[in-house]
Amino acid sequence: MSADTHHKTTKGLSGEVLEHTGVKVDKCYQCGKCTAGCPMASEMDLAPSYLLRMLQTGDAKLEEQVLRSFTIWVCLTCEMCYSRCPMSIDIPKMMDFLREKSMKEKKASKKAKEIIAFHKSFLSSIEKTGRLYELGLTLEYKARTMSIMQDVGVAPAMLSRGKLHILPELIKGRSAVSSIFDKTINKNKK
Amino acid sequence: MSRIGVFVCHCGENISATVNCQKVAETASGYEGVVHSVDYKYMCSDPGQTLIKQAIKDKNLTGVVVAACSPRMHEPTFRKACNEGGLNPFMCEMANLREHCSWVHDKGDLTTEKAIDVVRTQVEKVKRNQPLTDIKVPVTKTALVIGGGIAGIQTSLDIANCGHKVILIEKDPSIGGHMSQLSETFPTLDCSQCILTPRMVEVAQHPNITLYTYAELESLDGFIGNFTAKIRKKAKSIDEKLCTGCGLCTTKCPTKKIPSEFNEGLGFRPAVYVPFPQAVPNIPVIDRINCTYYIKGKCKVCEKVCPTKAIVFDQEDEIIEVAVGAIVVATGFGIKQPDFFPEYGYGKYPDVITGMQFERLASASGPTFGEIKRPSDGQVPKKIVFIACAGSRDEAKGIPYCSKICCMYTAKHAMLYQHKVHGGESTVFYMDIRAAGKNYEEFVRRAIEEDTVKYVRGRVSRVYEKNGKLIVKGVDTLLGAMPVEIEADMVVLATAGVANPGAEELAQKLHISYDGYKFFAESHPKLKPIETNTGGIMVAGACQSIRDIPESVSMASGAAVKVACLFSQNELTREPLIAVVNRCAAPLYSTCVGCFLCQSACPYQAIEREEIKDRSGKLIKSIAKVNPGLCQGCGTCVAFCRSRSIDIQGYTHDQVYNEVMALLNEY
Amino acid sequence: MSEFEPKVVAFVCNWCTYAGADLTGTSRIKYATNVRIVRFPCTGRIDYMLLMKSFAEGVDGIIVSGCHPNDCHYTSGNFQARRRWIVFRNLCDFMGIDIRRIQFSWVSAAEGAKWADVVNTTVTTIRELGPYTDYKKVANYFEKEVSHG
Amino acid sequence: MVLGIYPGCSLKGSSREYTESVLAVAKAFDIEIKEILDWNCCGATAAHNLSKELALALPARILALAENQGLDEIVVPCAACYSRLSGTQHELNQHPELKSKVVEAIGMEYKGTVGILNIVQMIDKYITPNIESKIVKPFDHKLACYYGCLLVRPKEVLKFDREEDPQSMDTLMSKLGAKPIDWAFKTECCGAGLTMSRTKTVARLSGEIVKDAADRGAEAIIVACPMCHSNLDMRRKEINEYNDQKINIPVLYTTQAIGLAIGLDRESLGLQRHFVKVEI
Ligand SMILES: Cc1cc2nc3c(=O)[nH]c(=O)nc-3n(C[C@H](O)[C@H](O)[C@H](O)COP(=O)(O)OP(=O)(O)OC[C@H]3O[C@@H](n4cnc5c(N)ncnc54)[C@H](O)[C@@H]3O)c2cc1C
Ligand SMILES: Cc1cc2nc3c(=O)[nH]c(=O)nc-3n(C[C@H](O)[C@H](O)[C@H](O)COP(=O)(O)OP(=O)(O)OC[C@H]3O[C@@H](n4cnc5c(N)ncnc54)[C@H](O)[C@@H]3O)c2cc1C
Ligand code: SF4
Ligand code: SF4
Ligand code: SF4
Ligand code: SF4
Ligand code: SF4
Ligand code: SF4
Ligand code: SF4
Ligand code: SF4
Repeated sequence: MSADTHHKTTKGLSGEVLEHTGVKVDKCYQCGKCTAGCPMASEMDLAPSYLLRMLQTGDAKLEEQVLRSFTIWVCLTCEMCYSRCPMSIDIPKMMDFLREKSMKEKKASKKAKEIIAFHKSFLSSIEKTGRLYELGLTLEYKARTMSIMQDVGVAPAMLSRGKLHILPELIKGRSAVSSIFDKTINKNKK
Repeated sequence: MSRIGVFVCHCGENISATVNCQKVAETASGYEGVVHSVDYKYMCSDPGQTLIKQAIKDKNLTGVVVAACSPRMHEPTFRKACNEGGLNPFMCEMANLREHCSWVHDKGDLTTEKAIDVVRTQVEKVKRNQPLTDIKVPVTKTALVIGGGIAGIQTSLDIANCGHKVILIEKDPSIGGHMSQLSETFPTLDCSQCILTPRMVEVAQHPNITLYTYAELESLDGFIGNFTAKIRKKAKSIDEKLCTGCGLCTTKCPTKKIPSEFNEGLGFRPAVYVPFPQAVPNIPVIDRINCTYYIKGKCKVCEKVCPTKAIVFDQEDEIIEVAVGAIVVATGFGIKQPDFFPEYGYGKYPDVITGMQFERLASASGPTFGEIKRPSDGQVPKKIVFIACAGSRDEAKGIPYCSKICCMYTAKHAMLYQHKVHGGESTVFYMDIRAAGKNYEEFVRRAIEEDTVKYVRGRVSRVYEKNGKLIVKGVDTLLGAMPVEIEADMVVLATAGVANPGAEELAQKLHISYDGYKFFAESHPKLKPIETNTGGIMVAGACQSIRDIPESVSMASGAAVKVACLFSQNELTREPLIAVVNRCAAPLYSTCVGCFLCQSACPYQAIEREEIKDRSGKLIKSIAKVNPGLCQGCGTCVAFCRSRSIDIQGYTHDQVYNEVMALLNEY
Repeated sequence: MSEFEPKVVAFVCNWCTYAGADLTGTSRIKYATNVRIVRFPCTGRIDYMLLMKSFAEGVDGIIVSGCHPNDCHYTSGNFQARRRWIVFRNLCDFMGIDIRRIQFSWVSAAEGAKWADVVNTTVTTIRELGPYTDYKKVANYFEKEVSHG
Repeated sequence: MVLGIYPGCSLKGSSREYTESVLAVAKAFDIEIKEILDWNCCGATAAHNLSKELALALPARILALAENQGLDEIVVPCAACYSRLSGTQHELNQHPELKSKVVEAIGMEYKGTVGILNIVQMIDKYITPNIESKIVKPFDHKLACYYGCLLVRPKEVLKFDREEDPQSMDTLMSKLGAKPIDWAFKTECCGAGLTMSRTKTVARLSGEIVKDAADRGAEAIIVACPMCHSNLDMRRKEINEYNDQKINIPVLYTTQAIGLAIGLDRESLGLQRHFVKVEI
């Protein structure tokens, strides 16, 4: 059948992005509007539009750099870039994919250690209890990052305002939740 | 017995790359009635056409099928060739193997099979073609020009100077269009008014031009050479014959605070007004929506002061009917307005303005007499930012195309700013600089090199106001996508050009097509950029796609030539592909039963009654009769006739039926 | 080829859809080879008996396509076509022809990509519906009721 | 009138006062609120940073629970949870193949039909129509309505208000007698999920927001999201350090503002729990 024959396929990382997220990297014409409005651009190692350009080249070295970048971890998924992009390129969705891949391939930027530690602590809290146990999260995060002193001021204040629970809330469907973890994020582990 | 010739074209490789042309020709040679079948590299070339002419003579052909490109491209070519070869031109049909086959399918058996099928249908059709003769219709040598911008003005003057009559209608109170609003014009920086005003005056004074301002097309009937246009002359509330243009009424009118359209809302005008001092005609109109008298029934100051008693409050719209032979549509473009750029704060911050507003600020006749001042507080902006592609090249905003003129006018604006504000700083945020005209690139370079305009490649994400400054957050993509923030006093948006708001409705009145953005569609993007698909109707200027002045003027002159060509003939020949009611021998005379269903269906009132009488004058029957001058050959009547008495030449029942059957029998 | 290849005939008007299909070509957009285009001056000219006859002769699907409403080159031919189509629909139902076998659409001279889309969707639909086999019924109807010229 | 609620983790912990104020206001308007039983965390930023499937499955379980418990419509006061839940529903409706994967993972039936309201939508639908008669103390203050990123973006999914310069909260506050100010940071991001891992970043982003509101004379910032609240309120010390300036404007939830206007008790609205003292 010849109906679809004009559809080209892209290879490399941009091809994977397309396949998994529907985001077409080639649509970006490098106007930079995303970068101009991104609240994190000043802290990124690769500006969002620059990262897109690197993907457009299809150059394996540059793709590697993207997966190892700090940018993908500091992106806040605030959707600012997407909402203003003239070509409607869903950068946050692409970032999600790149993070996941970077993680899987153990390429996550060292600078993102704390951010990843936080995400992991967060998820492990949910995995165990079904919900977020904020005190537990704080403690686990601190253990993971060895940043014992950070936020010592806030916790007592939170406690005194009734904002932190000493004991975790456990949901009945805990096993259901951990089985969700097994079937998704953990399915390739073990 | 039919003797058909089949000619299969390779179109270089355009067809032969996917269709086995030789096989098509061979298969066709086996069809009943086909006596000659060949394939050839370029059928439309001279030798290709000679091939046809020669075969007509040698093989005594009674019909020809050229299997090549779309008939919309070359049917006239091959019909002419047949005629020259001694065959009636209507004994030639084309099979579309290029646009409908080789270009849309991959190489393979299925594609060749399709080509063979298509050729077979045309062979069956052409066997049933009848020799026809062209129809002659008279030409009304008056042109209607719609829209009085620079394009409409130019085309009117050119046609009028060829000695033909022109009726020019303009919806606004004055002609001049957008050009009359401009300050100075790229790439020469000459004053727009200075070059335009003499032409406007020439229009008003030309003996061959009748100008109706404040007028719009109401409806259009007829066809090339013979249109009837109804024009609505909107009530100006002024007797144009009495008014001397003294302007007393406009100065005395107490309702003064109406935002002026001409000044893009940067200034005011009264309720009775002339849009700008050089207006043509220099006769005011009363804006009934804002006039106190029409709102509250009181005032009439203008009436009191008018020395010639020219004010007529109860004047009504007038509809006039004119006969014209050709039409030039020159209704120009529109500019995207507020709320389209919430991220840039347009409509919210008074100092974020459009390019057209900048033109008014820079114009010596504008609200600031040519001084660049902020609308908010009248201060001269020390830092100004221009944002190119504002809305254009923006799929998300529904305008993926490039507006074409804004790169140039932005360079012009920055330049004018630098000339007018000494020590001022201007920055242009751009994506690409599109300056592909004569002296255009040089113009932009001058802005950058001599007038020190800073060009930053990148789009602006947001503009917001803080402490009286406009914070512009952009990016420099040439510095590895580095965010750039500028505190500006004024921001100018190079707003997207779009089709005129009324374009779609006008196109429907004219029965011309338009593209997805509502710009009027040309007949062919390269070879017929001025004609529309409807005979006798041309387009000129920015209504066909955004165009600058030089292009609008060239197109306008081109359109004038097209009109003049038409008017150089006393009679037009039209294709005889029209309806006919059959006639046969007495006593039946025709199978028509006189139900006149066809008459009610015909959109052109082309069907009349014919009374058949015997020798004594006694009425035998009333049957339908087609007026060949009016019939456009749409065929609607045919589908309505139950007794199959009316048929359309070139698409007769017999032809179409056999065309389809030829397809299905083997397919 | 074992797969069922539907036969689809497209009845199109000269001004909009035929030109649109030309544009599909000039834009080199590919579509299914199954379709055969028959040109009419206007959809208003299209005689629905011809559609019936086509089914009787074994076509599997039909596309009727012309100008968008209000855009008809001849003012109103497409409206007339539409009006008659409503009557014709009922006849189809009566004859047992699945309405989905007739695709009515608007494709303007500027809509090259849309034409490819219309063809591809129709071919896909017809492929799913399978070959049209009830034509004998229609053919009989023709024998009895309609005399054509 | 019964409405489901998905409180989300922060509303049970660090943002208790938000829950308290939502419930107090709902009660005042005779809206019966039913918590989805046995709900789990939506996964927040962490999940969709690390696993797309997980990020879809967690919210899907919540929506499935709501369906099974006979709730047709739920309110999600946390803008972040709202965004995750709406995003999941949208994504799964668009991609049947993903849907079947996710259904497999959660082991429950999921139709995707529950109506999801954010707090402003809920108020607009069920509270605003009856609000006028209930106002006892017009909330006559200059306010900066802060929407944050996830309440209005992306519009393809949420179809709520406009992305630039949204108005819904401003309109709501005007109805309470307030004067919403026009300011520049309505939809700029506060730093959201980076609050612990990159406190400096949060101080910068939230700092700009608080400063602009203060500079333009706002007496309070109104929010509709517990994450925004904790960044703008609990991180005030860091914010003030960043700005090198002590800014004391309080941060209130929309529901707290309504509560004050209709004369509810301050305790019941949880105002005492804020870090920055609420003195209006
Ligand atoms: C900010 C700006 C700066 C520019 N600067 C330059 C420059 O420096 N140099 C340059 O070459 N070009 C410039 N241009 C482009 C220039 O304005 C256009 O090329 C030119 O105006 C096109 O002329 P037109 O006659 O086709 O259309 P218009 O100028 O748009 O005229 C169309 C006329 O038709 C009338 N009309 C519309 N609809 C109807 C209707 N239904 N019935 C009757 N009348 C109707 C309108 O009222 C108008 O008078 C600039 C454009 C802009 C926006
Ligand atoms: C590589 C290339 C690709 C292009 N592709 C496209 C495209 O895809 N689409 C498109 O729209 N345009 C394209 N163009 C542009 C296109 O070729 C020109 O627009 C077009 O040819 C201009 O036509 P012309 O008649 O003005 O000039 P020309 O084509 O140059 O014709 C001028 C003629 O005048 C003759 N001549 C010159 N001097 C004299 C003399 N003194 N006396 C008598 N005869 C003389 C010449 O021999 C010649 O035959 C392309 C151009 C190039 C170079
Ligand atoms: S805004 Fe969109 S088109 Fe522009 S650079 Fe960013 S991703 Fe590319
Ligand atoms: S989603 Fe990420 S990349 Fe986009 S603007 Fe927000 S932080 Fe920047
Ligand atoms: S006749 Fe048509 S198909 Fe043949 S060479 Fe000419 S343009 Fe090409
Ligand atoms: S006062 Fe009378 S004559 Fe003078 S411009 Fe007005 S209408 Fe014309
Ligand atoms: S009636 Fe009065 S308001 Fe109206 S145009 Fe005349 S002077 Fe002006
Ligand atoms: S002409 Fe220039 S500014 Fe205008 S849309 Fe095109 S590229 Fe952008
Ligand atoms: S519809 Fe046919 S039968 Fe009726 S009047 Fe017209 S031509 Fe005659
Ligand atoms: S073909 Fe028939 S309906 Fe069409 S214009 Fe001619 S007479 Fe009228």
